[in-house]
Amino acid sequence: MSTRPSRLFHNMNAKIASVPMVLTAMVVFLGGSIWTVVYSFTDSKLLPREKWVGLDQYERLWGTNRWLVSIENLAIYGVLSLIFSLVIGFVLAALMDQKIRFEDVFRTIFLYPFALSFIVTGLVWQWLLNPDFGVQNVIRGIGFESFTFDPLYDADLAIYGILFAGLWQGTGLVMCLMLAGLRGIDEDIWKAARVDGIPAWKTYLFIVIPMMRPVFITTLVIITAGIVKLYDLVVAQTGGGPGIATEVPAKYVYDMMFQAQNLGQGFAASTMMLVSVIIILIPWAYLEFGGKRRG
Amino acid sequence: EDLEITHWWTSGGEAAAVAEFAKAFDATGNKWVDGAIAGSGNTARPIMISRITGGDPMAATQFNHGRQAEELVEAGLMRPITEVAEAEGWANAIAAPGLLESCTLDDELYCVPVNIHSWQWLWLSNKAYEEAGIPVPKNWAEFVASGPKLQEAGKVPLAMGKQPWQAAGAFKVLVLSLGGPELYTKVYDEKDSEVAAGADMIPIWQAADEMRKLAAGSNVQEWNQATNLVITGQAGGQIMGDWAQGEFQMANQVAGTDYTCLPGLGDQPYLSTAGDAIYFPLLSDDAKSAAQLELASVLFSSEAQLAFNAKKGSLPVRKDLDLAEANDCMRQGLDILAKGNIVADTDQLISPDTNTQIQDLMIQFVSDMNMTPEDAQARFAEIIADAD
Amino acid sequence: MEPSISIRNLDLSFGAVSVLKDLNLDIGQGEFLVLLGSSGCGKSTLLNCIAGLLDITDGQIFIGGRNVTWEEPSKRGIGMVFQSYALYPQMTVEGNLTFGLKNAGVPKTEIAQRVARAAKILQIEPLLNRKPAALSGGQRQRVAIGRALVRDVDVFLFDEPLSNLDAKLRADLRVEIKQLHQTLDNTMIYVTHDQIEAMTLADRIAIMRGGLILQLGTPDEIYTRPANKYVAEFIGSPSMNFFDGHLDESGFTAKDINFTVDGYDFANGRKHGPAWFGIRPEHILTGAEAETRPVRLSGTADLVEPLGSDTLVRLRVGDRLIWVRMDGRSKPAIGDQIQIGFNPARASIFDKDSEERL
Amino acid sequence: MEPSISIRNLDLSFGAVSVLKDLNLDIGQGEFLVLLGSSGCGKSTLLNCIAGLLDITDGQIFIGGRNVTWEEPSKRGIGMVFQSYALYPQMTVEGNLTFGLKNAGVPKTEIAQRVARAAKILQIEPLLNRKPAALSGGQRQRVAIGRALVRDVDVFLFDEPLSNLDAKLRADLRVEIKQLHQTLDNTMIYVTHDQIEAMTLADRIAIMRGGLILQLGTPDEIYTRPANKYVAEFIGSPSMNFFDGHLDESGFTAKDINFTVDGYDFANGRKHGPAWFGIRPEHILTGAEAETRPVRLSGTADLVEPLGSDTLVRLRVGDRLIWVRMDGRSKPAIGDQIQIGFNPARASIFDKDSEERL
Amino acid sequence: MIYGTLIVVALYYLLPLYVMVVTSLKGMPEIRMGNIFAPPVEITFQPWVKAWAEACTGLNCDGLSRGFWNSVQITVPSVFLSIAIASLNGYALANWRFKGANIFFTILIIGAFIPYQVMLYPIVILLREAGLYGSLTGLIIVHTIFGMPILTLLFRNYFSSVPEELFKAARVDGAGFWGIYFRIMLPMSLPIFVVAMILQVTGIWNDFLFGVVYTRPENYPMTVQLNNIVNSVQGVKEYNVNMAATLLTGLVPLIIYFISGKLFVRGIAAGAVKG
Ligand SMILES: Nc1ncnc2c1ncn2[C@@H]1O[C@H](COP(=O)(O)OP(=O)(O)OP(=O)(O)O)[C@@H](O)[C@H]1O
Ligand SMILES: Nc1ncnc2c1ncn2[C@@H]1O[C@H](COP(=O)(O)OP(=O)(O)OP(=O)(O)O)[C@@H](O)[C@H]1O
Ligand SMILES: [Mg+2]
Ligand SMILES: [Mg+2]
Repeated sequence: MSTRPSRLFHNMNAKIASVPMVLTAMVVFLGGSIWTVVYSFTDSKLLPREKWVGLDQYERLWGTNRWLVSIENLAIYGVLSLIFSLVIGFVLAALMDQKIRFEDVFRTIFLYPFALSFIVTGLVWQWLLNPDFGVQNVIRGIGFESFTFDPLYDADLAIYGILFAGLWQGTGLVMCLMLAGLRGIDEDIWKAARVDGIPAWKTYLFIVIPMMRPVFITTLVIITAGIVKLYDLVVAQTGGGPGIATEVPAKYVYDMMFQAQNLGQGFAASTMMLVSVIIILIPWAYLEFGGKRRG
Repeated sequence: EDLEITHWWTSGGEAAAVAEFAKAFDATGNKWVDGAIAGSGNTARPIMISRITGGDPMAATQFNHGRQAEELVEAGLMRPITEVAEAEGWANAIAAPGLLESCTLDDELYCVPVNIHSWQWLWLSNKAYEEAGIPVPKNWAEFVASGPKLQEAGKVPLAMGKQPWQAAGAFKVLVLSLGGPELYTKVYDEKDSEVAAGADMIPIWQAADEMRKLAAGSNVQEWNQATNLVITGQAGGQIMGDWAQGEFQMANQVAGTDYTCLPGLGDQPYLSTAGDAIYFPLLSDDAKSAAQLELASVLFSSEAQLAFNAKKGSLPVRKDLDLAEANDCMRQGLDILAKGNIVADTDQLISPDTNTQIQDLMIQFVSDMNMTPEDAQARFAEIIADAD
Repeated sequence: MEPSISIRNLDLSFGAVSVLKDLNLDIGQGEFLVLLGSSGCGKSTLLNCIAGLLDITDGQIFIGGRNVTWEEPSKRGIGMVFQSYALYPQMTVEGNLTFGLKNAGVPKTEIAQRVARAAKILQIEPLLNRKPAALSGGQRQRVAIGRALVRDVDVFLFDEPLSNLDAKLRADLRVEIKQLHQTLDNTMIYVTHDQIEAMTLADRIAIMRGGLILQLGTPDEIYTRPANKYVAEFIGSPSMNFFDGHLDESGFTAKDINFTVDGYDFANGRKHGPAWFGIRPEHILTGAEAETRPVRLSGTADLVEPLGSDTLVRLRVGDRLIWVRMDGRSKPAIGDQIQIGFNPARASIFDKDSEERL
Repeated sequence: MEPSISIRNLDLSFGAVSVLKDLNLDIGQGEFLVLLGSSGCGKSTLLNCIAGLLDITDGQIFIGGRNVTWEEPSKRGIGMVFQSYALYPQMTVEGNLTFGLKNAGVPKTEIAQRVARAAKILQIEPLLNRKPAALSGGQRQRVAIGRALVRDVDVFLFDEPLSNLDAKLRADLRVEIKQLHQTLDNTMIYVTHDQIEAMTLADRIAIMRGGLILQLGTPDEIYTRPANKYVAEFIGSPSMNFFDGHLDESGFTAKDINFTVDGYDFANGRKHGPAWFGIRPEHILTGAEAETRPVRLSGTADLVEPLGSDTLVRLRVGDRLIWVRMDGRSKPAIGDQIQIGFNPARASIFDKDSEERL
Repeated sequence: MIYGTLIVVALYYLLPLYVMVVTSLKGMPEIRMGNIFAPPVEITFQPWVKAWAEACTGLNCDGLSRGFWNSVQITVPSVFLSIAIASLNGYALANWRFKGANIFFTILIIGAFIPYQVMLYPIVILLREAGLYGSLTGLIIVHTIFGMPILTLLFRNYFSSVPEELFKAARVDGAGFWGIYFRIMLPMSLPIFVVAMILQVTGIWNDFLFGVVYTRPENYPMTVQLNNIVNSVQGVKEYNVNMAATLLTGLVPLIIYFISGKLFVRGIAAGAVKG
């Protein structure tokens, strides 16, 4: 073959193998999102229909208390869950990395909640936090009559009750990711730091953590994707209550679409979620995948 | 033929009632394939709608009687059953004409109403009042007055589940039972926001304020858990539709002896007629289509109606039945129906969208003591103004 | 003079595996000691024990006369340079140099002084604000040394600091390290498995094998009077040529060959018995010069490796292969008949059983 | 004779970065060509282009007279050995050897024959059922060569096949590769940045820099007559010594020193003007021998590197540093005054501006 | 000190499991009276029997057992297909970069952040148009689609960490796209496949929404029964039955975790997190 082969057939097999990915990306994710955005400008109720209403759905969305509460909840949950799962996950991983015995046992214990669905997690924690049966009752039972611990029944605390369960379920995975990252750090770095007389905590904080950037990024993607989708846990644990104290955007979307039978409103809310995700992600995606090539 | 019927009747009384339908339908030589999905209509409805719009419909499905399926019918995804209704003369047998009307679009009948539910009931626990040492109240005012005593006895005066629809339901009971049918019609049917914002509604909101205070200690989610508090005497009473009676029956409680019911909260004896209806998605299979008609016929038949509603605690949709077994509470309900003191339920008057907005408002009002009745009323009036 | 570092009866095991066994070593003030040995012989382990990075199983370690056996690494007065450099990747060069000092609470002005001095010595002043990722291999190496330098300590420990670099750079930096030692005059322990580095840098070399020190001596001693066959073979490239044979009054007999060993300086008086006779390639002369040597043989060129400066030739002598180092201008062809000669005085003879030098 | 490999006007860019620029190269049948150059000069890139592992930007590649520019790697009749060996970790040695043949649909008996032959040549018969993880570095290296060998191709490509091994093993395997070439007699292209390897293995060496071939010639040519200052400096360790000065009728003048260049073989007739005068350390003689040379200087020893076989000495001559290679037995002390002498005929002189050989 | 901390934290993680197990072994009266942390006075397996074989949803009173095989039937092919496709994607992205591949990949990653609920409708339409709605195939495809972003990310990172020379060697040996994938990459990648398998088994086995929306009742997974058991309250919540049902449902992923936990960390360490 002396002529340059056509660009199109170059890597043909790779392209064929990528068809499912391309279809998923273009048709499902991109197509589905565009469809959603388009129909967010309609007055669709139970079924999608092309009755254009401009920005009405968005006006209503931003005038709805429940949506605002949902956003606020997601922000609280998201920020705290990110911080705590990273911190707890990292601390656990650091402890596990001390060449301890029974590492397998501990790791399995920290990881097993991840095997359980959010529905199950929600259910168990709903029960543990139920003032009539759970922790509060038990502690009152042993004599502390005035002990109060009923986060799920206190509108101000309920979202933290959900956070509690979410962390229980998710930190194990974060720990595993962090542990893998720690294992990837060159031993010599530790030795150098010891020779320099740097205390362990400082070594972690100023040297090891900055070196684990890629691990943190992967972890961040996984945690954040989970946070944005937060739904099952809330439904199983509080159903959005008490009142609307634990409503979250995904639930708003779902309820609007299927309970209120106001697809247009649901789509508008989805679009807002999508837009915020993209705003957060595009710069990062560009840096991670667009700019650099493997050498 | 095997027909798959999806529904969300999964609580104890409900499941027993469905079994009666299944038995009756199986007797025709067909088979009832049960597609129960628990967790109330909010879980089940998206599944049903998805399947119908996705092109894989079930043979029949429950929806609340009202506007929930309106668009599916308009989109031509449902089949009419007019021929059965006409052949069997349903129009003459129906207890309240409104029930069939809301199943009708362009002169075609699309659903079989299977029961009549009314929301306006206050269920009281005789045991709780006995233990608190006070007589069982006869109306809302007495009930409110009895609150402190019950609390002293370590009971929750009013049991109320923490789900939005329960709060919204209780509120509309207050509107009809304390405000009367005119106010109810102005607000929910005519969607008159001035009335909703006006002086007539102020006492209702004050009652709602009292209601939330009485309900403050009930830490349950599900309506039937709340009912259970009443059954066990842990709570004084519960505002809940007549389906609650199914739970009392399951617990072998006797109306009048173990529990007391106050239709219209004991004040205004008006009931709203809502209920469940069965719709029939359009199927391509002819044999199944034929069986759908058989099913419709069975659902409306006198025997099935009697058996189903006895178990479910609701009222049958036929007026030509002999309710010999009806208990005290059912009789009271029947009497009111017979007097024609009925109004259409909000499900038929307002869209699910508006309904959801009201639910959001009410659940917030109930759980957030900082929200004043005035604020709530203002927001309520806004929703009514925008309602469709 | 008091030794700078003393190691007494050092034992170290990883679980059941004993890596260092009853090891003793004294290193003088300002000495440059190289630990040389093949992979896995325990060089890094020994260095880590000295640095305090491994907890020893038994024995004692003194640095500057102080028993530091259970001291923290940072308190031992040592600086260490690692094979992978172990620079802190997210800090600038300056950050790398100062991190330890800041942590030890050294005053700012003092830090600035020390960094300036180290940067000057290592000529890395223009790099102070770069991150390690933006440095070449040689520059990173220098920064790693700088990090030890600013600590102002008496003892420097190097663990194969040049082995990740390419040949050219390795040669240059070798010279720099040598000069650094001459400038600073502090004690240095240097681990390597490259004998050129060992030979050129060391005041003394310790050849290790299986956790033991086989020979400790100056490069010259080790090169010319290896204590045993392992050392003799390990040092020198191409390796020493060995004849397997027997030593008696007549001299050395290996199958068909027999030659005198007169002039050989026996370690403990002349011995007889089975022995290895070893002679280095560069001690074998060829051509006219060969004629002047006590022992003369002849062989055919079997492989020729011209290095430019020298030419290595492998000769077939009977069934033996013998490497010879010739002048860079000699270019024998394969198959050429070549006369060789050597002086047994420059050979090394080892006992066949103990492999110890005779 | 038709060349085995011809490269015509090869261009290769990664995006905007042009790595190979209009490169032409002919490699003869059975020739051993070494690509030598410092890191990042494009050696691997060129090899990958020949192998078909990189799509070239422009130009043509012929192997065995056939235009293979757009051929699949497996269809080019080449075998390749990688720096990290790239053995398939989950296959046995035999699996590694036969993978390519099975892919090509070679009959079973034929495969068995070829594997047996390769295993015999490389002496890896006892290893055939082991997995790569159970092999030593040298053995892995041999298996990697075996994988190219069984392909029964005319051209072997090696990308720094020895650079992951330690010095000792490297020397041994170098010899083996040389012998393999003598046995098989097929064309080999060998990438390295180790000049010892290049000098000993190559029939011809191509010195690369920044994607260009600076000089292509036999090791001897490159060593004795480097085409430019870069090559002169790159080849040889320690590097060639350079005097910065001026060439005129009287000879070469560098500040305070002046000496004759009579006997120097100018490339294109004698030239005058600013120039570099370069002389290799091993061409500088010392002591009594120095006296016999046309040019004589004197300096003080500044750094001494005893290598055992030789001793490298850095002398300070005025403000210049000059490396000299002395006999292994000479052990000058630092500060010793040393007489040196050399013959300008063995020097290399380069134009100051173009740095080309004069 | 380290062990102390670890043990305290471990207790926190174990507490819910302990409560679940203990509760599932108690009778209802005991639950109503007592303390949730107290061990059962009288151990009864009735809740387990009921959860597995007797609990009712609507008319069907055969507990979780009816959903178990459905779950297996859904999970096995879904896990298989989603891993197969995602690993191919990762492989194509890491080793055969073609123009535009990274754009698709970026979209895919953003897709990981889209709440499932948002996609419910478009997918109903897509499946309807493809004629797959309601079939097991449709559900398997849905699982494959939603597993794709994270799995592709993991595989891409993993395959990127495989030395490029290995890939080149195989090309010289005449192996093509598929040959390299099946003969070289797959056998080398056990750890990452274990990671992917664990993630997918957990996700798909625990899925409720897709299982119920995109299939018919005869194919409903176990979680639908679980939801029904847990959510259809008959008067008092039967906590013991709920807990038994919960444990039974979680058993399969739990077992997989216990078996392959070690490989999990190894797999992640082997490259899944090297961004
Ligand atoms: N943490 C450890 N656990 C068990 N054995 C170990 C450990 N570290 C090292 N070893 C063993 O101790 C021996 C000496 O190792 P060491 O690293 O000191 O060798 P080395 O001489 O530095 O080799 P190299 O030249 O390859 O760096 C080796 O056999 C090694 O396998
Ligand atoms: N995929 C790539 N994308 C961009 N630039 C590249 C890529 N691969 C190599 N280069 C650049 O091409 C140049 C030549 O690289 P090459 O790998 O051929 O060097 P080399 O001579 O083999 O070096 P070494 O001795 O370090 O292996 C280098 O500057 C390198 O940065
Ligand atoms: Mg080492
Ligand atoms: Mg290279």
